[in-house]
Amino acid sequence: MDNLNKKDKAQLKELKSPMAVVDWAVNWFRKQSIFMLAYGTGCGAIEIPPTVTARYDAERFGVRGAATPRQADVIVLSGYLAVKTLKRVIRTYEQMQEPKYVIALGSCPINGGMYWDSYNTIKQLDRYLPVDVTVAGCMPRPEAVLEGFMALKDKIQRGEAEGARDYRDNIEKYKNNQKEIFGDKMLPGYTCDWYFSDGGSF
Amino acid sequence: MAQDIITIFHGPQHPGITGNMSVELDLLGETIKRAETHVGYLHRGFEKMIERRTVLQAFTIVCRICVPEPDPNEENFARGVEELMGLEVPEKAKWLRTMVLEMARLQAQMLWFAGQGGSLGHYISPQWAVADRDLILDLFEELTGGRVYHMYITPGGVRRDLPEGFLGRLGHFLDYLESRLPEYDNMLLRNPVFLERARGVGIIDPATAREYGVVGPNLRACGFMNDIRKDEPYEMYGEVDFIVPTETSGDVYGRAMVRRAEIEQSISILRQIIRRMPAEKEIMAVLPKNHRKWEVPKGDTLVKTESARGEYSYYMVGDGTDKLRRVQVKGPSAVHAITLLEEMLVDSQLSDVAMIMNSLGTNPPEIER
Amino acid sequence: MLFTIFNSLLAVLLTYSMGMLYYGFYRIGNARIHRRVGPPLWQNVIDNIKLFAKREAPGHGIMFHLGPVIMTAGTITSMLFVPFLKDSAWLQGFSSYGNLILLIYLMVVGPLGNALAVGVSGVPFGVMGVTRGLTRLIGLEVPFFLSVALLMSGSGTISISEIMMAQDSFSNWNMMAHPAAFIVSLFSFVGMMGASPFDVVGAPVEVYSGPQAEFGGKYLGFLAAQRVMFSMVKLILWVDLFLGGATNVFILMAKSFALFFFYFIVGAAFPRFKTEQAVDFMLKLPLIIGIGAVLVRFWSL
Amino acid sequence: MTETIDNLLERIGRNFQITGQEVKKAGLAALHCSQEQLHGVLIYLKEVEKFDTLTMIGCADWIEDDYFELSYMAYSFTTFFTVMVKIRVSRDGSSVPTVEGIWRQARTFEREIHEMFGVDFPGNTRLKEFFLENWQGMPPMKRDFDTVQFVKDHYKLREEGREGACNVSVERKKRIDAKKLELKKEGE
Amino acid sequence: MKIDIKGIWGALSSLKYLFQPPGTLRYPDVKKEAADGYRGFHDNDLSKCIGCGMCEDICMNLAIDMVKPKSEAYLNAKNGSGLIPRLDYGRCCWCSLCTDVCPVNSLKLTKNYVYVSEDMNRFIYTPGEEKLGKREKETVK
Repeated sequence: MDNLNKKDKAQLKELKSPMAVVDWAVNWFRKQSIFMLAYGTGCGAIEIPPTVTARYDAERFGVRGAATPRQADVIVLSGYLAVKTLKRVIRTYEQMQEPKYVIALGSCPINGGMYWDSYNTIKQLDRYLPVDVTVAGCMPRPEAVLEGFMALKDKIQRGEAEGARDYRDNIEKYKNNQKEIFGDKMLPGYTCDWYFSDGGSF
Repeated sequence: MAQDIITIFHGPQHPGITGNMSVELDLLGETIKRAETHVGYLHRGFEKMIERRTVLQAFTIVCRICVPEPDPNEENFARGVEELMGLEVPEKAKWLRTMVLEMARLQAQMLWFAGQGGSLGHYISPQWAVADRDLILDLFEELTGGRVYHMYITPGGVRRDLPEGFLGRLGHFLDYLESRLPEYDNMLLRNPVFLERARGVGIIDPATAREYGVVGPNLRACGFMNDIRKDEPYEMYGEVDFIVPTETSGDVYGRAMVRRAEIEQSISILRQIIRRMPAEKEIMAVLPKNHRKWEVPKGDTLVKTESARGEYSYYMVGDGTDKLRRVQVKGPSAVHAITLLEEMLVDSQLSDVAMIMNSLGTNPPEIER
Repeated sequence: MLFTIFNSLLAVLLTYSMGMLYYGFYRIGNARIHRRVGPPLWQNVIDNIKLFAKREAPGHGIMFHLGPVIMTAGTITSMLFVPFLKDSAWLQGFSSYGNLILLIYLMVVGPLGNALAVGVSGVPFGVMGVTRGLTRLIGLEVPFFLSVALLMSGSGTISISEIMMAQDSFSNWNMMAHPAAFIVSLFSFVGMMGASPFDVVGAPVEVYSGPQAEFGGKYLGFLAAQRVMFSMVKLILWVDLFLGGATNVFILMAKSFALFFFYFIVGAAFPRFKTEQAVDFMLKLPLIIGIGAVLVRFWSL
Repeated sequence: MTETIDNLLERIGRNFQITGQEVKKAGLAALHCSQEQLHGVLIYLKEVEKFDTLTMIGCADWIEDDYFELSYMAYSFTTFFTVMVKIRVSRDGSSVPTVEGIWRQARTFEREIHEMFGVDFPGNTRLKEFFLENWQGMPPMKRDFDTVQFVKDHYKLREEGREGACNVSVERKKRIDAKKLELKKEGE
Repeated sequence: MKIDIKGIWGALSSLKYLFQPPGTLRYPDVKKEAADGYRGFHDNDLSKCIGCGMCEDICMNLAIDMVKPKSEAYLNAKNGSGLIPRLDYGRCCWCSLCTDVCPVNSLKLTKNYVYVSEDMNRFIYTPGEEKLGKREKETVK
């Protein structure tokens, strides 16, 4: 249970300005506490329970489940996404609070996987949502999923896990891509923008 | 006072839903007045994909139809192709298939146990059951090379022979699991709070069960002794001794007890298989090397396999080419998760939705493929 | 005056760190029962700080923002009317100005404020969770009032400090002197702490996470901090009322941890009741014991 | 006398006009009838022969002969027989009255076939969108629905990094030709 | 009203694990070896590969492309077409049909299974010629 491991200490020594230390510390807290949204989108949902339960116990790394998108930090998209699911996933993702991360599991979100010729699944997830970490496998074993979480932690510590910012900045691009499959049955703009009258955060 | 009915969506993103589906509920207070199931979040069009693939290629994708328990699908597909092509399977392969099917049933029941406890907010049961299930997955990994998707039962036989000392390790695991079962009982199944909540909730009455064609443990909890393994024995189920446990209450508790008894039966079947596993080496029928030369003659058949949640039926049509004309799948959830669930949920409580769905063993991928 | 303010701040700090420590133990203990390693002890603190470090939090107008604030304020106010130690000037807050009856009212203020905020957010799950919470409160409060009434009539005072003072030796602890009141109050205690089988309010598999469903980011951070502090307030109140109080912080921690451990084992071993089952349960066994004890009390008067 | 599937088929044949029948395997028989006869046969099976449940409704697309073959599979829990009652309907704009009144779960099966093949089932109370959302165009399970073309039109497959794939036989021929040329040169 | 003492005691008996060591595999510190015959990532023994394209033919996911290697040195003398398989891990389902069908047993599945990348374009890999994920920000085990 060495939370501040050697790597962290070495990084801390290199920091010069106080602001950098604050940033570093904020990222450290973010990486040590990851609330995972329980949304089983595909086959990979079957390897999530072993990852979070007694055998592999992801809670050792501060990964725990969250019930609602409002409380969650990371959404794990476990496998293929049917068009109908993608719509809900986008909605869910937009309801999450920044900073928020996406982990994609398995072949299917990368290039369609074995469902590459299916008329109802999407082929490239990163066209529709900003993906932070992708884990290979069909399905990835719990060890690989844990490695995925560790890669995400590294990314957060480096301060590069800014998928949400990317999504906001390139909202046009993402929405156009989404429009390609949803047609005129698109979701309204960024969920927060229309859902809250007082403009979301302050 | 006007009655305020609010409509909520129980799923698809909801911790209390089994898999990726959603139930739209009209609530008056906490009482459900109308329920409607929405499925299709996992639709991939398997039937279309199988049309485009040769038999050997298609066998690797059928296991994906049901994620928690893939092997009955492989078994059904393989047996259907064998029936259509008139193949004879070596005896050892049949024993191995029976063994794999029982192991898969065991792990699926463990997964059900996890869900049943989790749906009641009892977090010990998922933790224990999933961890113990992992030990079965380790055995699967040794035997088939995969943890969840085994792709082991192929048309004509099985893909690999037993590894060295496998049966001994399986026996050890069974001993371990059997020693754990009383603890599972104490933890959940005899827990007074569980009894209080599970008795008299989610009742299926026998007439409805028959008419809807409810299958598996859900049917057996209504007092019917129907099990495809006994009624139309396949593979080696005619050779092994087991009983079909039944209950008469038809509620969540009855289904839990049936499933609990089935875990014991699976253990006993597996022990018999360990004793009687033949030593021969032949595990595959002779088939052409080129997968495009496996021609399926024109004709159709219906094959059935009993999975942990009930019977899987495959309607398979061959048309004289190397590809199947049509494979239509009916999973056990298809009968209860839509029409029956909608009727069952009316006048029950919001608190019970997760518990009822778990106890029915609702599993959306097998509804929508 | 300065001393009082300092004392109050100290109380907040103490309950926060005690709560985080206890709940850290709670998570590790649960993990051990689950046969796993579990998170580090300070994981709750990390979670809490992370929630405050979130860039975004959803809002639904002014009432929604006030919800967590009222809740936290309610907690802190109740805290200030609970004396932590006896025979000491430290950690007394304003307890000399208040009494048990005031405290019982104050303890309900926070949840009510939160209910308003949840109502504004318009999330059906949240509203449902609040409804469940208020229904459950009916079940919990009745046995609690009974035991408190027994206690007050037994000690002849409504001041917490005086009740605490009266318990000078082990045999004089209210837990020994009024065992029926203690047992009845334990039922409400487990319910008030939100442990299974009475945790139906925020059941994730039923109503997402109930009242908290719409709160994210810093609001959730407030609520999480509030929750652990409020739990500590309840623990300390029970220590004061039944376990003879504490003369220093270490005794306080030892006694409250014993109570906390009881809550922990009950919560770990049982699934949850439905709302009406919980109320039914509360209105059966605890109520019968409570009424019996009250009758015995009046008989002996 | 023990009940056999042949006796059963014979009894049905006596009461209805059956255009063809066969026993597929032990406990599984198929019989063909016209669309008008369908309900009669199914009601007879349920009420008289006690076929309690409908296992599924199969549908196969025989595009060469331009018909769908619908197979209603009735199952009896007493004899463990399955009887497939098969009818043929035309591939476009066909409609078959629902059997929801006989077995209630047929509602779901018909709903699926309606969506996947476009067969209409008048009388079915729940004939609405099922798996697909906002689907326009040809029902996907028809044989002439080209799913690869659909994928190319609607989704983008990842091409990056997958350039330069070669055809094995072409390359092998090239190499053999090159070898031959080399040998020839050497020979010269 | 009946109090189920036995049931309550039974439920509490599961708490005995509070004082027993946990059964967790502490993954990054303690690694559990995958079983023999585990279907992990591919490896291609280029000294055996004959470039027949059987693997490409049997793969229904079109995960395998036959490509020219970066240098002729990777080819052995028996390679008829001068091509070697390249895999797309955005398609592969590890069904092992390609290795079953390989006539010279050059294409094999190894026991390695951890590959994590931050870029979805980096899942294409030519076994034998390169190692999976030598680049930064990737985890391979």
